[in-house]
Amino acid sequence: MKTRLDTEVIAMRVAKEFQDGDCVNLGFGIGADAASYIPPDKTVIFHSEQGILGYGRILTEGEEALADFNLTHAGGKFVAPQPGMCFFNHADSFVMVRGGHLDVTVLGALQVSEQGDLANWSLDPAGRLGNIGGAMDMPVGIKKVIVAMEHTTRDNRIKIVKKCTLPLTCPRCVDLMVTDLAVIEVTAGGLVLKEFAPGWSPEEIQALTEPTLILADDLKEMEL
Amino acid sequence: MKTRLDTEVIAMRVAKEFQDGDCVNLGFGIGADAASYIPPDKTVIFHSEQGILGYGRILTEGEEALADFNLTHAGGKFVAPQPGMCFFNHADSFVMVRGGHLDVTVLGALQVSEQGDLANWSLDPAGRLGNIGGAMDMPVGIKKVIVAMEHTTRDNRIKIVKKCTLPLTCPRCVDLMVTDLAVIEVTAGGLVLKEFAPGWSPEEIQALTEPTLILADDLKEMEL
Amino acid sequence: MKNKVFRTFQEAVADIPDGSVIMLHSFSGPGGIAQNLIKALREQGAENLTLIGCNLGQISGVGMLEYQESSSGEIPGLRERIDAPGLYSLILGQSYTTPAVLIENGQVKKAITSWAGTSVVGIESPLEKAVKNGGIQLEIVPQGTLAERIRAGGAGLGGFYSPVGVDTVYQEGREKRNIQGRDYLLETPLKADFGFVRAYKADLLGNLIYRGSSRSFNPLIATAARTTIAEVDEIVNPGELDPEAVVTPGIFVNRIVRIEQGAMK
Amino acid sequence: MKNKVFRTFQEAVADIPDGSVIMLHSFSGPGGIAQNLIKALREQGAENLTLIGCNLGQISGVGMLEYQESSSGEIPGLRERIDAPGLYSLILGQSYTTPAVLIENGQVKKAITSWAGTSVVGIESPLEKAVKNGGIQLEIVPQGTLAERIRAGGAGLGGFYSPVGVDTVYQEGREKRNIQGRDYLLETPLKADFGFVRAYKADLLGNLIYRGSSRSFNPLIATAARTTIAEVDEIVNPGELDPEAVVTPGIFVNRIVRIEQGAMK
Repeated sequence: MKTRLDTEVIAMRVAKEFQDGDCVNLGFGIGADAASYIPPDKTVIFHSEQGILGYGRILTEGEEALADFNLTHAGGKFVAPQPGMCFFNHADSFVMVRGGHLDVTVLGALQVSEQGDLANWSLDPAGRLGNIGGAMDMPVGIKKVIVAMEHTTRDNRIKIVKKCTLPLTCPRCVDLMVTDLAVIEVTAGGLVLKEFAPGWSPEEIQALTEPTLILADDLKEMEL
Repeated sequence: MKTRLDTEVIAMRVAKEFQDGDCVNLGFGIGADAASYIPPDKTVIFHSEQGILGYGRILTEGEEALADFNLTHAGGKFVAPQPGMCFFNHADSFVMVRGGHLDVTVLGALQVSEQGDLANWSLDPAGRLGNIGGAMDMPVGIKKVIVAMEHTTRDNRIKIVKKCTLPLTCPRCVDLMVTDLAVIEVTAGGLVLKEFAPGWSPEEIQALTEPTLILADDLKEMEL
Repeated sequence: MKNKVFRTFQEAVADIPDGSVIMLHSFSGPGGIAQNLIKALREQGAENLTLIGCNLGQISGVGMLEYQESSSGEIPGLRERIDAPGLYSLILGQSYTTPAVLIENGQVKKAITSWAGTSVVGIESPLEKAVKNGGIQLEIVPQGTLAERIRAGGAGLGGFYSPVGVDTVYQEGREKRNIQGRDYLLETPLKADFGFVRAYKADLLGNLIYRGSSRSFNPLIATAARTTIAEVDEIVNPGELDPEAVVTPGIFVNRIVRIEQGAMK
Repeated sequence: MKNKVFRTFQEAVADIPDGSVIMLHSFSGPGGIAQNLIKALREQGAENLTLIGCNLGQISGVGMLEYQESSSGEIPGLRERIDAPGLYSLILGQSYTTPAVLIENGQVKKAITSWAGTSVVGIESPLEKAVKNGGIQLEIVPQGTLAERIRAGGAGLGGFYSPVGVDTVYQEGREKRNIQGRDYLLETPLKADFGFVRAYKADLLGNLIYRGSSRSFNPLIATAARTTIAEVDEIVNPGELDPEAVVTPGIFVNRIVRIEQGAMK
């Protein structure tokens, strides 16, 4: 089987989308690691939904002495304090989210449709149980929605579909998908293949994608 | 003409209504002066709508050195800082008001009806222009509404009426009236005369009040 | 890091076009009013503005004197109260700038406020006069409802049900609805193109702290304006404000201007 | 001055009757959870409770091990991850109390939450198990909507329109309404009989400050509960907290209990 990009490389590619000064919510999953790949010439301000703006890097093994249970991000990992950070309550945190004040969110997905519909909160088609968390709030309010995911399920079923069969998290919200095979933009005209992983052809990616991909004029191999 | 109580005495009588630990919004007008008559064995916490809880006494002439333009109450007077006070924004301030977290408000009135309807924001029956301010918020949300006012207008027209002719601020909200002639409670059965000013008879007060007053079992002369 | 600091008030308001919706605070007294931004906007001259603010009728005592002299004549006793020594004249005698200067200057077509008058009974405000002359459209809103509508604007809500104003003339034109046995009115969110904010300190990221009773509407305005401009006493480096005490997170602030030392605060 | 300080957690929760609605915080990690009040309520034993909180499925890593051993068996790899040295086991290996203990103890009839599961995929939470067994009624709400509904409860609003969840299964049973071209769902306020709050310091008037990411739902809960009980690390005199930095004004807090030195925080 051909090599696909690992989650770290997906996170690196996602990080390239952040602009200087952007306020970004990473949720958890692959996207959360994008925080580690911000180039030094850019300031990106991270938001965590329980009420932090501007937290510092995620602590790594060996930094136990810095760990503070009052300074963890939404994914439950310890983060470092950073000059200029601030705290607020959970309602004010979602004033930022719902009110359109954040620039980018990076989410995982179970399915994404041709129209940018996102399904990522329940594997039960009827949506009983399931964990919504902040998944429905983020894509409604945040300006740019990036999905970071594996292109297909572990048992090789297609995730990028014409119409989602799993319960939707939010219709018509996804702007960009970064997968282990490709970078795909959601446009009014359809899905545009912008970049492909090294060693993969557009035809091979199309075969693992249900809707017809439009090839970008500047289609190229993914650069990091 | 017989002597009526002056505004200071009205304020003193209003202050007797405050219980230990009460949170009170005084607005401006006669009620504002009630803050000066809290007995030393009671702690009353004052709320000002632009976002202060627990401010200290109102500064008086000679205390110019203490005056701070960042520490004025809603009526625009300078107040003293007090240990335990805190500040918040205007929306959070009305979370307290509308959410039922304050115990008492003292308001002025143009008219009060037999049912406890309050009219205090506009002299124009059609309610064009006029200054609502916080007048409509307070009586809706605050547990006990005390009206502090002169019993009749300066040109001797009746203010306590069967039905208000001026635009309402809030229907069925007044609990107690403290006037320059009487203390009157609004009950489901009607207006109950609880206390009368020294030198005034219940009959004389009734003559200046449109609805029939019920005499309280323990009707007495006002004590301070 | 994006630079949010503007050197002058003139530069900070230069791009405000005619027809803009401006949110700005004014309440009793000068505290919390973005006086320098108001003055700069008066100079800049943008017209057909909609103003949203708590007490848009407010003018200072000295302002009242000046305004009355140029219009409806003398105010009995005001001059004496301003000139008298002591605390009361300290308040009333202050000459400070309020949104009224924009109204007097003919720049405003609509005002949304909870208080259209001055704080002194019998003294007509520039706003009341303009409304009577038909020059300005006025929407009066209860104070707490106004604050909550601005918050709702910043929060991306479509509206909310408030119990305030039910069964009064205020409910005319509003939807009334009974929810679990109580009546409420539907209130819509308010947003603005520009928000003028008066704070105490900003850091370079735009985080703001305020002082005492001057906080008021300012943090709400910051959330509901597309472009928020803050005038502050001091600008400090990130990390110099206590992260537990920041009131307005920097994400809500686009432009910062420092008030000159010695200027009216 | 009213005394708000209770000597023990037992006394602070003693009068909570069967059938009460309890609001309490839990999110990822132990920060901000009123663990001592939860334990006291478990001991007190009130039944038929309704719990309202962000992540009511949450259990600690050690809690997961214990819970799984007593029910559905082994969790592959969890024991190894907890026992491994380092940062990850510092989080996962903590043994802390969450609202789940009330669910396991059969005291809960209804849960309103945004997250019913544990934080580890494939590990069923006590809440999920109870829901599947038909023992608990579950209402799942998007996280920001849950926070806003609690705020609306505290604010005396009748409801609000939110754009979140439109055209998803979440909208079933909710009123959808188009306002100025955008669809919204009507959301109703949430209130509680008792609110459990975890704060850093309280003064004797009940003013509270928090620490970092542990603030979260706690200040909202304080506004929406008829009786708010706060557990804190320190109780200080009025005036010892910076009035500009108080997060929860004392008016919202009815009872305060100090956490014993050396207790799990």
